[in-house]
Amino acid sequence: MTRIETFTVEHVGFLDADGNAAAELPPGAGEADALRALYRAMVLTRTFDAKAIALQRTGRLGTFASSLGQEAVAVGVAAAMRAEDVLLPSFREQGAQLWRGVRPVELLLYWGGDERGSDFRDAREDFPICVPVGTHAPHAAGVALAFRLRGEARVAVCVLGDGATSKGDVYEAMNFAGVESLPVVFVVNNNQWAISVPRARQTAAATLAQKSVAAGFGGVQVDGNDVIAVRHVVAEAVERARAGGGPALVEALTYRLGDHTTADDASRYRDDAEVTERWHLDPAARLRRHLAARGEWDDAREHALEADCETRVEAAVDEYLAIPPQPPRAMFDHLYGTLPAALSDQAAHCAARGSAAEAEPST
Amino acid sequence: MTRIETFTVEHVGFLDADGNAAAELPPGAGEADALRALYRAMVLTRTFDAKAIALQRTGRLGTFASSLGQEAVAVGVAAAMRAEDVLLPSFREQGAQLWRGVRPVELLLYWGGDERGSDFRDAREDFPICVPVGTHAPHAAGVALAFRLRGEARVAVCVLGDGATSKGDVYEAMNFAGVESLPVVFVVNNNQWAISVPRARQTAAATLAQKSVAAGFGGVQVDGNDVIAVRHVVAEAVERARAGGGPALVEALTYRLGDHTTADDASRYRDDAEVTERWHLDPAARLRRHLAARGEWDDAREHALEADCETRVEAAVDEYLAIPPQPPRAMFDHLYGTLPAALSDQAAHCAARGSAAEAEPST
Amino acid sequence: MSGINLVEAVRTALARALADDETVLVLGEDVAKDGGVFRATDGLHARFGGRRVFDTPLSEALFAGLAVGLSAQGFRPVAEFQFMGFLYPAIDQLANHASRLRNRTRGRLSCPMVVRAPYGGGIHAPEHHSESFESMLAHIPGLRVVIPSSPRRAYGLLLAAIRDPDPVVFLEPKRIYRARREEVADDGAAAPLDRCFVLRDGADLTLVAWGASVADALAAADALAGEGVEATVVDVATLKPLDEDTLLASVARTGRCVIVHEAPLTAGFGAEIAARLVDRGLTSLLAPVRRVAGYDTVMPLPRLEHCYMPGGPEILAACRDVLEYR
Amino acid sequence: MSGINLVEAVRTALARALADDETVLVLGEDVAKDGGVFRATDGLHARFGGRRVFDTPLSEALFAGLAVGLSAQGFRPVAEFQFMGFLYPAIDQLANHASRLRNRTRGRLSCPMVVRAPYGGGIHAPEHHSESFESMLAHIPGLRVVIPSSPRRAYGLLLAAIRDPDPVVFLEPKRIYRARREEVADDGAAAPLDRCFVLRDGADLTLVAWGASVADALAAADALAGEGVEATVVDVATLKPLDEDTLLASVARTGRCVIVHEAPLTAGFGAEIAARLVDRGLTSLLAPVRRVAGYDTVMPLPRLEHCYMPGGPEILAACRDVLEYR
Ligand SMILES: Cc1ncc(C[n+]2csc(CCOP(=O)(O)OP(=O)(O)O)c2C)c(N)n1
Ligand SMILES: Cc1ncc(C[n+]2csc(CCOP(=O)(O)OP(=O)(O)O)c2C)c(N)n1
Ligand SMILES: [Mg+2]
Ligand SMILES: [Mg+2]
Repeated sequence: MTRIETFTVEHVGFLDADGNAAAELPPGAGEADALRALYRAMVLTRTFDAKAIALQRTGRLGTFASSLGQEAVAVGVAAAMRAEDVLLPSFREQGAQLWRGVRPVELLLYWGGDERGSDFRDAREDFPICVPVGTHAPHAAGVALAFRLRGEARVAVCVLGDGATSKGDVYEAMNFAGVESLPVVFVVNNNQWAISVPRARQTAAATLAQKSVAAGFGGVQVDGNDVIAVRHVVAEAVERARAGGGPALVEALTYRLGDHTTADDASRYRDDAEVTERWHLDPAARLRRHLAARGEWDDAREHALEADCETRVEAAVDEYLAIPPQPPRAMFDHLYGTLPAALSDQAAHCAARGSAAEAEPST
Repeated sequence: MTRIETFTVEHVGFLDADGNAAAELPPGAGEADALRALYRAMVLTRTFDAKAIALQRTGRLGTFASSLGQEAVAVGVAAAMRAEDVLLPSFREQGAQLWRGVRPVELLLYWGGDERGSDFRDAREDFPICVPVGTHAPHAAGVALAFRLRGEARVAVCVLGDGATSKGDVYEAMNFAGVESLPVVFVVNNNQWAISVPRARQTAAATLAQKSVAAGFGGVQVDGNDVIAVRHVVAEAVERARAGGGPALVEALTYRLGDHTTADDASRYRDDAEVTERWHLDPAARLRRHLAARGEWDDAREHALEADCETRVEAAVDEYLAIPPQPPRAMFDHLYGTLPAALSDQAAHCAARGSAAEAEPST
Repeated sequence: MSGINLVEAVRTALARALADDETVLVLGEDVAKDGGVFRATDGLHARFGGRRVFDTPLSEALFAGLAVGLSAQGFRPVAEFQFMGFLYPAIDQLANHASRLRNRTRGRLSCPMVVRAPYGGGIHAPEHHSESFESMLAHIPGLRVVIPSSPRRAYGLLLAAIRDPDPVVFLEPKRIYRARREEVADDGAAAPLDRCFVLRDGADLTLVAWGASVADALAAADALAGEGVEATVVDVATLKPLDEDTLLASVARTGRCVIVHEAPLTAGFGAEIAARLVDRGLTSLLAPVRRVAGYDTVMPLPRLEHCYMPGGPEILAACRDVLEYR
Repeated sequence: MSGINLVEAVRTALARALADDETVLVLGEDVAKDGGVFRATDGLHARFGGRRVFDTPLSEALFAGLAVGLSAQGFRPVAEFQFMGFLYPAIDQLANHASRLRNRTRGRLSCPMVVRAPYGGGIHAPEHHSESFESMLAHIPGLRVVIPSSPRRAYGLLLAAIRDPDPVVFLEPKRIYRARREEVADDGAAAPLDRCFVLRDGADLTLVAWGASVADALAAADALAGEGVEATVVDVATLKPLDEDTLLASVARTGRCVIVHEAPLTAGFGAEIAARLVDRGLTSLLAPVRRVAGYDTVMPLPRLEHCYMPGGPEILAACRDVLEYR
C-alpha cells in the first residue's frame, strides 16, 4: 500500500464576528474607500431585497429569492472580477449583478415576469439568472473556452448554491474545466440550505471546496460572511485563472437568513433558534463594525447610506411599476433571429388576442 | 489560512509484472486453489472474447466489446462478491458475469442481438449490460438502498469505465451513496481509453480513485492487472460496505489491449508501441507465472485448461447458433406486465408480418 | 366547502399507498419535512418516517435512476419532481432504462415506479416553472403517461399508477391543484389506467382535453349549451396507452372535434389524437379537427402568460369555427 | 461510382464551414483523431487543428451546455453526439437553455449552435444505438430540427444549419450514410431550412417521409408507378419549422397521403403532419391519412430489428389501402 496522492482544503477568513481582524489582512485589502464601497453594495442589496419582498407581498412582483445574510458572497465575488469578465449567476446573486451594473429596475422586471429584465443595458455579456439549478455551470466552461480560443485575458465566474453541487452537470463542467485548464472560477454560495434540505443531507463531503478534487484542481473554503475574505480569495482565483493558472473552486460559507423564496415558509423545516444564532454572523454588521472601529464609519454615514439606498431602490420601483407589459406578440419577437414564416399565423393570432385581452395584473 | 481537511489516495498491488510478490500477500490471499480458479476464469474470459470476435468477423455476432488485457479486473471483482450481492456491469465485464453464473450462451445471445441474453437463468438479480455509459450508477445506489431498507447484508457492485467517471450521473450516484452511507462499491475499470479519448483527456484528476473525495468517501487505486490485488481491495470494500461502513470507490488500473469494440480500429488513434509495451503487464500471464514459480501450475494444467475453455465456449457457440430468433411478436411480450389493449392491433400486425417475413441473418 | 382539492387527493392517495403496501416509498427534493413545495407530501414524513419518505440531494438524474434500482429490487418508489421543467435531466433514465428494463430482460427485472411532477402554466410561476411536455414522454415506448383533471381522478389514477407493474409518469396540473373541492372516498379504489373519461355528453361536438384544460373545456361546453349546442367533453386522462376507441366513438357521433392543450402546438399530444381521428375516423368527420394549444413559443414570463395560455375565448372560437363548418 | 455519400457530404460541409468561418468549432466524443465513429469528422482535426476540432470528456450534458456558452460568446460550435440514444442527457440544455437564451434575453445573447447525431435503426447496431426521437425535439420551441435524406441535401442543409443564428438539431440517418453516392458541388451553397422538398411528382398519392425513410418512400413510389399509380414524394427535411404549405398543396392535389417514419407511432412526428392535414386540408382528403411507423415498442435488438422497421411491404400496403379507399 503506497500513498500516491494527498489533497488538502484550506479555510480563509480575516474578520471575526465582531469585525475585528482575527488574521492579518492581505496587503491592500484594508483600504477604507474600497471597504466602504463593499459595505454600500451590501446595504443596497439588502434594501433591494427587502423592497422586492414587500412588492411581492403586495402582489406587485412574482416569486422572489432574497439574499438576506448572503450579501458578502455576491458583493465579494463581483468586487473580485473585472468589468470584462463574465458573471454566470444563479438566482440569488443580485448583489453581484448590481455591482456589475445590472440595474435594479431590470432585476425587478425579471422577477416581475418580464423578459426585458434580462436584457441588461450594461453587463451585456453577463448571463441572465439561471433557474434550473446548476445548468449554467457548463455555460461557464463554454464562455471560458471562448476566452481562451480568442486569446482574451478574461475569466468566467459561475456562482451556484450548495444544493447545486449535487448536480451532475456542475461536476461535468468542473471536470472539463480541469481538463482544459480553463479560466473559470466556480463559487459555491453555501447558505447551508437547498430549500428544506440541509447541507448535511446534500453530500457526505466534509467541505464543498473538496468537490474540485474530483476534477483535478484546487478548492478553498472562505468565510462567506467576511466580504474581505471573499473578495480576496475569489480575486486570487480569478487572477490566477486569468494568468493561465486554470480553474478554481471557492466555497463561501454563509447562511440564508430568510425563506428560500417568497413562496417558501422556512419555519416548516428549520428552527428559529438556528436563524437567530446566525444573525450574529451578519456580514453587513460585521464590516460596519470593522470600519467603525477603525473610525472609517459612523452614524451619519450610515443614515446617508440608508437614505441613498432607499432613494435608489424606490426610484427603480417607480420606474418598474410604470413600465407597461410587452405586447403579446413579443413572445415571438426573439424566438428566432428571424421568425420563420411557418409561425406568422400564430404570431398574428397572438397579436390579435393581445389587443382584445383585458389587462391582467402584472402578478 | 487554516488547513481543515486532508485526503489521501493509496495504491495497492502485490505481484510485479513477472508474477513475483513485490509486497507480502494478505493472509489467505495466496491460497493456490483459489488462485487457480481466478486464473481459469481469466483464461475462460479470454477464450470467450476471442471466439466472440471471430463470430463477429464472420457475421454471426453483432458488435462486441472484448476485455482482452482487463480480465483481472472483472474476475477479481466478481471473486470479491458473494452470490447474493448484485453486480451492475457496464459492457466489458463478461469476466465478472461469467464468474457469477451468467452463461456464455446468454452473453452470445445478447451480443448476437437477442433480448433473451439478458434473461439470465442464474444471477437473477444482476443487472444486464449497460450501454449508455455510466447510467447504471444510480441503479446501483437504488439497489443498495433496497438492501438497506430491507435490512439485508448485501452489497451492490457497479463497474464502470474511466470514461464513465466523466458522467454527471456517476458523480450524482456516488454523492448520494455517500449521503446515505449505502452498501455499494463503485469499481472503475480504468483501461486508459474511452474509445479514442485517452485517460488524460478525460479528467485532470491525478487518479480516478480521488473522484470519491467529492462524494465524501474513500477511494483507493489498485493494480488492475494483479488479480490478487483486485480481489483483495474490492473484497475489503465490499465487506466493509456489508458491515455498514458505507460506499467505496476502487480504481483498477489496467489497459485495453484490443480495439474498443469490433466496430473500432484503434490504430487510428493510438500507437502500436504503447500496446506492445502493455502486453508485458498481461494479467493472465502474470498470475500464471506466479503460480508456476510456486509449483502450482504447469504446462499440463495449461493445456487441459485451454482445452476445457475451448470446449465450453464451443458448446456455448453451438447452442447459441442453434437458437432460432424470437418470433417478431416477442417485442410486445415484455413491453408491459400486461400488454395494453391499445397495442393489440400493433402486436397483431407485427405477428402477421413475422410469419410473412423471410428470415434475415441473425446479425 | 367540503371535500378535498386535487393536491390533497394526491396526498391522500400517497398516504393510502404507503399504508397499504410497505414497498411504497416517496422520494424527491423537499418531500420530507417540507412536505413538497405544493404540500403534496405534507405529513407523510411524520406519519411514515424517514425510511419511507425521504429527501434526495438536488439530483434529478440520480433519483430517477435510484427509482429504477429500487423498483428492480421490488420497491415501488414514487419520485416527485418539483416542477416538470426540472424533469428533463431524468428523461435519459426514463427512456433508456425505466421504460425498458422489463423488455430488455424479458421480464426478469421490471420498474414498478411512479414519477410525479406538477406541470403546466397559469399560476404566474417563475421562469422554467410552467412547462408542459407530456407529448415528449408519451412518445417513449414502455411508459405510461397519466394526467388527472379532478381530485377524484387524481386519487384513483395515482393509486392505479402506484400499483401498476410498470413505470408511470403522473403529471399533476398545478393550475387546478386547489381550484375545486370534491368528496373523494378514501376507499383505496383505483381508477382504470387505460381509459378516457367522458365527462359530459352531447351530440354536436367533441371537446378533448386533459389536466387543467379539462375545466376550460367544460366551461366552454357550458357556454355552448347556453347557445343550444351540446358538446361531449372527454378527459383523456391516460395519454399513453391511448384509449382511441372512446375518442373515435364520440367523434363518430358528433362529427366535430376540438382538442385543447397548454403545451406548444407542434408535436403536442393533440397531434396524436387528430392523427388517430383522421386515420380511423375520417368518414365521421364533418369538420376539420382543431387544436387549441399553446403557441410554438417559449412559455413567456408571467406578465404575458395569459396571452400564451389557450383559454375560454380561444376554445370557443375554435368550437364555433368547427360547428359552423359545412 | 463517382460522387460522395451522405457521411462524406457531412464531412465536406463541416470542412467548408470550418474553412469559411473561423468561429466554427467541431466538438464531441471521438471527433478529433478518431474522426468520429462514423468518420464524419475524419481529417478535420489534422486539417484544422485541435483548437477547432476537439474531443470532450464523456459528458453529453456538459458538451451541450458548453456549446451554449461558446455560442453565446459568438462561436458556432457543431457538437456531435455519437448516437442519438446518448442525446437524452442533453435535452435539458436544449430545452431549458439553447432554445431559449435569445428569447430570455430579448436577443442580447443567442445560441448559433448545431447538434449533430446519427439516428435511426437498420444497421444491426447494439442496444440503445438505433433510436429515433425527432418528434421529442421538434416539440421544443426555439429549436430547428433538420434531417437530410441525400448527400446533396446533407451538404446544403448542414451548411445552412451552421450559418443559422439559432440552435439547430441536425439528425443524420445512419442507415443511408453510405447507401448512395451523388455528385455534390462543394460550392458553399446552403439549402433552405424552412422548406420541404418534392422529390417526385404524381397526382394519385402523396408519400411523406424524412431521413432514411425517404428512400423507402421513393422505392414504393417506383413500385406503384409500375402499377400505373403516380405518387408525389415529399422529403420533409426540416421538421421544425414545418413547411405546411408544401404538404397541403400536394395533398390538395392527390387527396391521399401516407406518412412514413421509423420512430414509434404514438406522438411521432407523423402525427403532427396528419393533424395539419386534417385541420387545414380536410376537404381535399379522399382517404384516411395513414402513418407507416415503428411500433410503440422498444426498438428490438438486431435479430428482430427488421420486424420493427417500417419497410417496403408496410409502405405499399398502406398506399394500397389509401388508394383503394372510397
Ligand atoms: C434542476 C432543478 N431542480 C429543482 C429546482 C427547484 N429548486 C429551486 S432552488 C432549489 C434549491 C437550490 O439550493 P441551492 O443550490 O443551495 O441554492 P439556494 O437556493 O440555497 O441559493 C430547488 C430545489 C430547480 N430550480 N432546478
Ligand atoms: C452516454 C454515452 N455516450 C456515448 C457512448 C458511446 N460510447 C460507448 S463506449 C464509449 C467509451 C467508454 O469508455 P469507458 O467508460 O472508459 O469504458 P471502456 O469502453 O473503455 O470500457 C463511448 C463513448 C455511450 N455508450 N454512452
Ligand atoms: Mg443553498
Ligand atoms: Mg476505458
